[in-house]
Amino acid sequence: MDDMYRDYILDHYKNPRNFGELEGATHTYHDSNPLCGDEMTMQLKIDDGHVRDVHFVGKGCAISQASASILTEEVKGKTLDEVKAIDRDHVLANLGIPISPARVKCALLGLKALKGAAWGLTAWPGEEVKAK
Amino acid sequence: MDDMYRDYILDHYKNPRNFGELEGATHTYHDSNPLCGDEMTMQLKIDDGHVRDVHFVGKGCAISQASASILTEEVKGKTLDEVKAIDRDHVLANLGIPISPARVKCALLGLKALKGAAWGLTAWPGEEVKAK
Amino acid sequence: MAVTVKPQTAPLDVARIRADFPVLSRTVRGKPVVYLDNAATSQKPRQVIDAMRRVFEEHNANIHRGVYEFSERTTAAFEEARAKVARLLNAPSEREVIFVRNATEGVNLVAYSWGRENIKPGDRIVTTVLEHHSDFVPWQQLAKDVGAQVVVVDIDDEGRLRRDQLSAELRKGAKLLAITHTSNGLGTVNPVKEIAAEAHAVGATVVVDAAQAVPHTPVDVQALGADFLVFSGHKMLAPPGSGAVWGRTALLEEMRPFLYGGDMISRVTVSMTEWNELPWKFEAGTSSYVDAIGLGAAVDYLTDVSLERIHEHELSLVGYLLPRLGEIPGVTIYGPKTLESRVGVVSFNIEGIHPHDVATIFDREAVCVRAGHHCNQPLMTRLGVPATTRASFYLYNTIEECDALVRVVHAAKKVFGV
Amino acid sequence: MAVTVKPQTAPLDVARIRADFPVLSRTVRGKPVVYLDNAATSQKPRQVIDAMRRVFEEHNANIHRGVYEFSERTTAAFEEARAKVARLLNAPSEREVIFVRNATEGVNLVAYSWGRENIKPGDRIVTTVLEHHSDFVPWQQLAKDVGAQVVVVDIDDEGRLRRDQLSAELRKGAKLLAITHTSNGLGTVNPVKEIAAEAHAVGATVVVDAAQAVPHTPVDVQALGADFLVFSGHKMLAPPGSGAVWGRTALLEEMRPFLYGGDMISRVTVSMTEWNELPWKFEAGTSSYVDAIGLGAAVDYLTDVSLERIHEHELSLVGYLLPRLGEIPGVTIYGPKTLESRVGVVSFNIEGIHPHDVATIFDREAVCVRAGHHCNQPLMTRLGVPATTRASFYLYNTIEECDALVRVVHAAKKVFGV
Ligand SMILES: Cc1ncc(COP(=O)(O)O)c(C=O)c1O
Ligand SMILES: Cc1ncc(COP(=O)(O)O)c(C=O)c1O
Repeated sequence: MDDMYRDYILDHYKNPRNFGELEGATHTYHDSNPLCGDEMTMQLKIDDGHVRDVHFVGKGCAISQASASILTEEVKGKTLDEVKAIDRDHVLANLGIPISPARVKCALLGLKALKGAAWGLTAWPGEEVKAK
Repeated sequence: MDDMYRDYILDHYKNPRNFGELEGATHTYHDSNPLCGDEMTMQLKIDDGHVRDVHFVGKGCAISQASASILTEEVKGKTLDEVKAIDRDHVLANLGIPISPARVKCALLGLKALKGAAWGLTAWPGEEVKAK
Repeated sequence: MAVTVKPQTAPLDVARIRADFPVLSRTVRGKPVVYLDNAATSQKPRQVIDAMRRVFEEHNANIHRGVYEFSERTTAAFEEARAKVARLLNAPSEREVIFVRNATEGVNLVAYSWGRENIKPGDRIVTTVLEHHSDFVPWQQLAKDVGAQVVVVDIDDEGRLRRDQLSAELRKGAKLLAITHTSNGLGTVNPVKEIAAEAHAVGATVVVDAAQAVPHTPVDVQALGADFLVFSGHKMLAPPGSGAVWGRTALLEEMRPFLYGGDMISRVTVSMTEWNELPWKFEAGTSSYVDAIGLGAAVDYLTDVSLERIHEHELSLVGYLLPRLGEIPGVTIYGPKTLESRVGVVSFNIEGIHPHDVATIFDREAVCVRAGHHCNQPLMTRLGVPATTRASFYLYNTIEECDALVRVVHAAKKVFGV
Repeated sequence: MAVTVKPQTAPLDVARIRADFPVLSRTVRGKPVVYLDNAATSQKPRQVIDAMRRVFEEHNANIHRGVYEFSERTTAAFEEARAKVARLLNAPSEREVIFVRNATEGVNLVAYSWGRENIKPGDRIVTTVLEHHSDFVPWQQLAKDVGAQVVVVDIDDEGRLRRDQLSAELRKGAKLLAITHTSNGLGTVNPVKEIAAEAHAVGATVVVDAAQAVPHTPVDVQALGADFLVFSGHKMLAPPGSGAVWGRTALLEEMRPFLYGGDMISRVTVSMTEWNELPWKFEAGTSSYVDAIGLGAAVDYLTDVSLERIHEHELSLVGYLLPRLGEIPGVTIYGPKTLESRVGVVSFNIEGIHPHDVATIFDREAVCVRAGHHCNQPLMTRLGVPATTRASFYLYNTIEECDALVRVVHAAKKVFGV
């Protein structure tokens, strides 16, 4: 049972790092997974091409929140290009727990919001016009 | 093989009785089975509630044509009420051969046209407005 | 919270029933599977699996136009399945039973075929916050297209329809009432018979989503007084791909077909087409005839066991589970707290654990439940939660499985330290 | 009439293939069945039957939203089937493959979803007299509703499309070209690639009915240059209930959904709905996921055998049959008399015997052929016959079965004395 909800995962879930509004953020992106109600906002303070600070605000399952929290720890100080290069496999490996297919979206929500912020998007290409 | 295409069936098919336009017909009804292209017109000369004469014009499979031919022989001289009372089972029994489900419509096309004529219909109830 | 069930019928021989369902004897990661996601889809007995296999192995052929034995046998089996569905629903005629892929296609058929000709600008479509998306989005989109209005009736805090509000809305006038017979999110059973009578009194046409009703209780379309009723086979032991719309002959006759193509025509020329008779007018192209034959076998199975007894069995499980689940600190149960007008659906949340995490932890113990919005987003919004965890029962579930569920709730709480 | 086939590939091991199809070893009235109605539907190998049974017996659960192992396994199998179809068609992306019940639903999806937004009053829809009703009636009805015009291109006396006429009609302008890849009535294969290029040159969108193509020959949607392509699984060893629409991403993205309900949404509120991504935006409600998984297994089977070889095998049967059938006095064969651009469909009539009587006599000998209009009424009108008898081949048919067919033609003539 504990292979998935390891202590550090639960710790990140309950005590998320870099959580809350980021004052002076230069890049902000909000995303959500309507299927489970997960919400995620990533905020970056970029200066000279480097991530000087990063915060997130979110609510949702342990996997999405812990994954985002771990991600914020990792990207601080990285260059914008390094952030843009982070991929899905890296995030899943970093989580360090087996993620079943149905939960992959949860695990990657933080990354999706981070990328949206890093690329300066306002919406994911192709998703702007979805609502009818 | 010959249980279905008995000699008398083929005889009725090739030499249909009471075939052709009926002069002085009082009741005429045309029907068809678009699925196989069978066509059938039944014409009655009714006088004093009795079938004085009956003819049919049709084209199609042996079963539909033989069945119609046999039917015309049977109804001549009958009262209109007797004609109206002829039912499906009677016609199938009269044919004297096993009719598989897919061919029942063929076997009954003559009866359908006969009934249409006997009831003085111009179209089967419910079928008038089918075309769109 | 004290709930009891007074069985009116002999209890089910669940062990014997379970033996008919091959999947129920499987294990997941070494643990026997506990399948509690029946509102999403049901498992299939070998009687259904075999009925389908027999078609493929013994007499498969396309239906309706084949002048040879295989085709005639398959056609007979397909049309016999229709007759079984008609009998199950007490439909006045088999011609009123149209096979569709699922309840969703059924609602869309009615919305496109009846709706687009009958709903006019300004018309009011009354529906409820309990609706599954499949009985909501088609009406929302129809209303948007023709300029009609959708009115959504609320529930009370136990998840029961606000009858006062519904009556008031109907009195204001309605062209259509689209209502779920049984809520897949909360297990509430709506008093459709009374509601349909009220709706008819104001001239509304009544569409009943019976996707959660037909599998679990006897449904009699004549007694209900509905105009259209839809359901899915896959929730009632039949394969996905089977399902039906029942509709009144008078309405179906008037309606334009929905899908056009082979089999639904009687005559085609380059300039016009005549439609086939009911029900084939609505069944374009090659039907899912093997799935439909599977549905026929499922109807036989359910009828043999008896839907009354299945309903009572499910209520006895809910009656057992509700107090045991409800007494666990931090557990919130949504929907009716009594067994009255209810089916075997139990939606709940554990404080401090997201439903997806709950379901994952349950999965580790081979307990299959659904976590999410259950295609009930308006209902979730109404409940003020993003999602719930839902356990839903069927004829093969047991008291031991309820115990397993309670056990994993405790285990989840332990993992999360809540 | 001399027709020969020069095989490019090794011949099929038909005996081994037949052993995979349980139904082919059955008898009808004591006689081994000769199944020659493959254009109507195909038989199923045990690989397909077993793939479906395995879902039911090992891990059945509803797909896409289940957070537990059964659901994840079933979802994976379903989406893997989609990937297999995408690879079979050489589709640029799996997202372009939408599962539907059959080709008919596929055409209707395009007609409702793309057609109703894009075909305007006065627009010209060009199609052909070879079309199956399923690729004709939806366009006829759409044209009627929006005030567009349907232009029907003729064939020559061998059943080949009048290319000159088609080109001329396209040059007059067309918004849509709806064309069958392969005629189910005559076996003609249309040069879709060249025609699609011509259609695109005048700005028309091209819908290809590949119901008789995908089962019998390699089809590459990119090479063809189609915009939409539809087919049915049941004609290619898969169960009825499976089938797909392939469409270009750019078109599918722009299109409004067709059916509304569960699974095709991303967010629903009482006042609006956001659609799910491709392809799920077009798959409302519970998919026929077991049928789709069966289709995946069928694709594997066909790919293993090789569609090139299947095509050559069928041509070799036609090449054997055509002269032998054609030399029988009173037999008229419709459609191409050579093997060029042709599949294994042979339509014919026997003078003096109605096709239904032919089929009945064949049935007595356990030879299954189709008699009727084959959902091709405009074509029958063009041929000047009410119906034809049609034998259609597949990978498991044999030379001996061609001989059996010829034998029963003689027998039928004897019965009728013609
Ligand atoms: C060329 C063609 N198009 C469309 C169809 C319709 O297929 P289905 O009935 O599976 O929708 C058929 C099948 O008969 C066909 O041969
Ligand atoms: C009440 C209700 N209506 C409609 C549906 C849709 O059923 P299907 O997905 O089989 O079309 C469901 C199934 O989830 C349901 O529970």
